[in-house]
Amino acid sequence: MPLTRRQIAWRAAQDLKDGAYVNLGIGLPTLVSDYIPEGREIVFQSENGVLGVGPAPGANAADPDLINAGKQPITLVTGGSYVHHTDSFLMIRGGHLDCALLGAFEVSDKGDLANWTTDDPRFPPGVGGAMDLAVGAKEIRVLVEHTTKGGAPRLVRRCQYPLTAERVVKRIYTDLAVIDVTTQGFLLREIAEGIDVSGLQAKTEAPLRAAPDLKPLRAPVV
Amino acid sequence: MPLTRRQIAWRAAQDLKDGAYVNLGIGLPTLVSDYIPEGREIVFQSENGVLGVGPAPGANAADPDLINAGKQPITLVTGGSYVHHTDSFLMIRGGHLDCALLGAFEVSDKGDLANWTTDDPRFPPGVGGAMDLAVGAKEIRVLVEHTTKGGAPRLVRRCQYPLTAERVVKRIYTDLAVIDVTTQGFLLREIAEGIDVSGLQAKTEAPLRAAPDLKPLRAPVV
Amino acid sequence: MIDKRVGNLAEAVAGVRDGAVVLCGGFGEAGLPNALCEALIEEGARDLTVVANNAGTGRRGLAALMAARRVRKIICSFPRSSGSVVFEELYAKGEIELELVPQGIISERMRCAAAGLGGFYSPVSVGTRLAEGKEHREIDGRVYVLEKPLKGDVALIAADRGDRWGNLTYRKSARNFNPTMAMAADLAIAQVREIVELGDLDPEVIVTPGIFVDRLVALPRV
Amino acid sequence: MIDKRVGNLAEAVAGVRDGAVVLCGGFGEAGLPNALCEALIEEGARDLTVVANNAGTGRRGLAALMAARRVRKIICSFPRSSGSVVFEELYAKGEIELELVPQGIISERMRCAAAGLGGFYSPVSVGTRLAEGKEHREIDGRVYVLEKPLKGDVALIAADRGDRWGNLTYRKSARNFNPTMAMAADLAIAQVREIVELGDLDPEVIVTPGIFVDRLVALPRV
Repeated sequence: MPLTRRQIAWRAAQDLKDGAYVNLGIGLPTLVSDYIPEGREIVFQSENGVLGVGPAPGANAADPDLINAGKQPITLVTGGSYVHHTDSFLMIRGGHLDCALLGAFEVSDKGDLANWTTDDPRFPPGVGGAMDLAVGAKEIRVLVEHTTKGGAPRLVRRCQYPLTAERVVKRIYTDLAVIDVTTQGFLLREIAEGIDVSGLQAKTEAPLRAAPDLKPLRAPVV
Repeated sequence: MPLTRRQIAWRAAQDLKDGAYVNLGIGLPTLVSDYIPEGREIVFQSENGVLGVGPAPGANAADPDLINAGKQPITLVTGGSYVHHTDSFLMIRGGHLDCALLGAFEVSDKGDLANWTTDDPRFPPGVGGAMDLAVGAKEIRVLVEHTTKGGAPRLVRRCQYPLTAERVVKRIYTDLAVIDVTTQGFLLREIAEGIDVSGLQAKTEAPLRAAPDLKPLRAPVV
Repeated sequence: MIDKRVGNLAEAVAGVRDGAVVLCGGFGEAGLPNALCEALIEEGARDLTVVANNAGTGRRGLAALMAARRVRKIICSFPRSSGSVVFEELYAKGEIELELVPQGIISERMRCAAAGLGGFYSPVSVGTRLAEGKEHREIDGRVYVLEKPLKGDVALIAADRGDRWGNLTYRKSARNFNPTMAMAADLAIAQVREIVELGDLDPEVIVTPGIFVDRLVALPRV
Repeated sequence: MIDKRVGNLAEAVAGVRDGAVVLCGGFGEAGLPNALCEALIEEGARDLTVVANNAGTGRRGLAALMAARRVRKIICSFPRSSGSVVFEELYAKGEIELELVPQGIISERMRCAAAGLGGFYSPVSVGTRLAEGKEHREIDGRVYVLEKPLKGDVALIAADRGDRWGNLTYRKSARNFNPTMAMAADLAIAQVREIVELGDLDPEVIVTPGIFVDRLVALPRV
C-alpha cells in the first residue's frame, strides 16, 4: 500500500530528533509539524523571520502580521522569536538549521535537487528561498511522491528540470520508500508493503541498492 | 594666541549641523560634545554599539554596562538606542555617519591620516576602530595640535607614521588654524591671532594656500 | 532639532526621481508599505527598478504602481503568488523586466551595500542557472559565486511604531525585509502605524535606529 | 525537551579542546565572560587561539587564562589598555602571538562565518600595513581587500537574561560582540545574570535566538 501524503509527512516526522531546528518547505513538508512524536521539542523556522512556528490559529484568531513562508497564518510557540530576513537567512545559509525538509520535482542519485521551476512558459519563474535552504541547512531531506501523476520517475540519474542545488539531498521520503543518497547512489532503507524491490526499481530511474537491513515502510492511519 | 585643546574642540563643534550623526574619536575629539551650539540636536555614536551618547554620569551613577569606545562611563540620551558591534560597524563602514572627528599623529596634504600607531617598540600595536572609521564616515575631520611638543609639524607632505587610511581627511582643526584638504593640497581657512601665514607655513611641512576669504580663528574662553 | 515626521504621504515620497532603484519592504501581506507605493503613483516617478520579495498581489500597493506602468524592472525572489495578476499580465506582454535572485541573497546583497562592502562570496545558486555569468571561486574547498551589493536610491518600508528621530519597531513577521532595506537606501521612508514620543521606545528594543530613516509618516492601520 | 541550562561553570566549558579557536565576548569591562574564561583554566585546554576585542585587563577572566599560559595567539583590535599587564608581559617575552584586525572587521569576519559566506571585500585598511599580503580588488572604482570568515570552535559570551532554549537578552553596551560571537562558533556557551522561565522573554526583544546557543549557566552579577 503506498503511503498517503499525510503518511509520508508522518514518516519524515519520526526521524526528527528532540531539540532539532527544522525548516519545512511549502506544500507536503508543511504537514510534518502535525506528526511530531510525543515528548519531542522541535523548533520550526520560517524563512520570513520566525523561529518557533506554531500551529495555525483558530478561525478568527489570525494575525495578518504573523505568517509563514507559504504566507499562511501561523502562531508562535512559547520560546519563539522574530528576526529580520537577513538574520533569518544567516541562520539558513550558515548551517544553523539541523535539517530542512523540502519538496521536489526530481532528485538525482548524486543528491542533486530540482524543486524551483518546471520552466512552464505560462508563468514567470520564482525561486524564493529554495536555493538558500538547499545549500544551507546541515541536512536536506526531501518529501516527494515516487512518480509523477503520469508515472514518470522523480528519482533519477540526472535531473531534467533546472537544478536548485547540486549534491545536497541526504534522504528521500516517498509514498513507496525511504531512500538514502549515498556516495554509491540510492540506498533503499524502507519499502512499502505490496511492492517489491524490482517493482520499485521499475518506478525509479536510477539504480537502487537494497540495504542489508531493508525494512517495511509502514505508517499509521493519519 | 593659539587655541587651547578645549577651544579646538569648541571650534570643531561649531561646524556640526543640526541633526548630524557623529562619531568622536578618543582623546581630544571626545571634548567636542561639550560645546554643541544651543538648539542643535547632534547624535553621537560610539563604536561599541551606542547611538545617542549622552554626558558622563554623576559620580555614583555610572553603569558598568554603559561605556563609550574609550571605555569611560556614559549615559544614553532620550531617543538613543543600542546595537551589537557588527551593526555598529555597519553604520560606520557603510557611510551612515555624517562625520567622524578624529585625533591624529600626522595628516598629509593628500588627506592621508596616521593616527593608530607610532611604532613604539615598548608596546604592542592597537588599531581599534580607527581604520573602520577613517574609511567609513561620510566626512573625516581631524583635531590635532599643529606641531608636536618638540615643534615638528603634524601637517605634512607624506606621513612618516603608519597610515590609518589614504586620502580621507577633509578638514583639520588645530590650535593655530582651520585647514581644508583639497585636490590642490592644504587650503588655509582660518588662522589664529598672533601668527601670520608665513609663520604658520614655518610650522607646516606641506605648502599652505590661504583662502581668498581667510578669517581669523577665534574661540571663546571655554 | 531632529524631526523626521512628515505630515502626509505626498511629502513622504516627494522627490523620488525617474529611474530610481526603490527597495520595497514586506513579505506576503505582512509589512507592506502599500500606502507609500500608492503615493508614488501620484508623485509621478517613472522607469523605476523595484527590489521586493514578491511582485505585488491584488491591485494595491506595488501592484497599483506596476499597473500605472511606473516599474520598468523588478528584482525579486518570487514574483508569482495567488493574486499577482498585474505582474503576470505585464510579464506576459514583455512590459516588465524580471531579475530573479534567491530570497536570502536579495537581503544579503542589500546588507552588503548598507555595510559599505564591495561584495561577498556566496554558496547559494552554485551549479544552477542563476549562477550563470557570475564569477566562481573555490575557497577552502567549497565553490562560491561573487555577489555584488544592491543599493537603493529609496526604500519604502512599513513599521509598527516610530518616533521623531526615526527609531522604529515592528510587529512579528512584518519585520521581514524592512530593517535591511531601511539601511540600504540613500533615502529611507517609513509608514508607521503610530508615532510615539521620543523616549517611549525602549532603547533595547528599537530594531531600526533612526540613523537609517529619513522620513516617517503615521498611517493608522486599516 | 530543549534544555540548554547547565548546573555549573565546569559543565559549561566541558570538552573545549587543545588548539581550539575561542571567541571571547565583551568590550572594555562590559559584557565580559570572565567566569567562563576562568573556568577554562580548570578545564585545562591549551594552545588556544582567542578572538576578542581587547587582550584582557587586570588579573581576571581572559587575563587569568593568559596568565595560566593557555593562550598561544590572540586575534584582537586593541590589545593594550590600562591594566593589560598580563598580555604586555607575555608579548614582550615573545610568549604570545598577536594578530591585529580592525575592530569592525573582526566582527564582520565572524558574521561572515556565521552567515555561511566565503569572504567579503572590505574597504578598511586599504593602503595600510594591515592590508599587506591581502588580495586587493577594484570594484566599481573603489579598492577593497578580501577578508575571510573567522569561525570559532567555541564562543564564550556574557548576556543578561536567558531561558532554557538559550534565548538571550543583553544590557546596554554590554551587548557588543556577544551576539555575533554566539552565531559564529560551533559551540556557544553563555554566562547569564539570570535564567527566566521560557516565555518570559518577549519574542520581539530577544537579541540572540536560542538556535545560536548551546549551553547557558546562571551567574548572579557580583
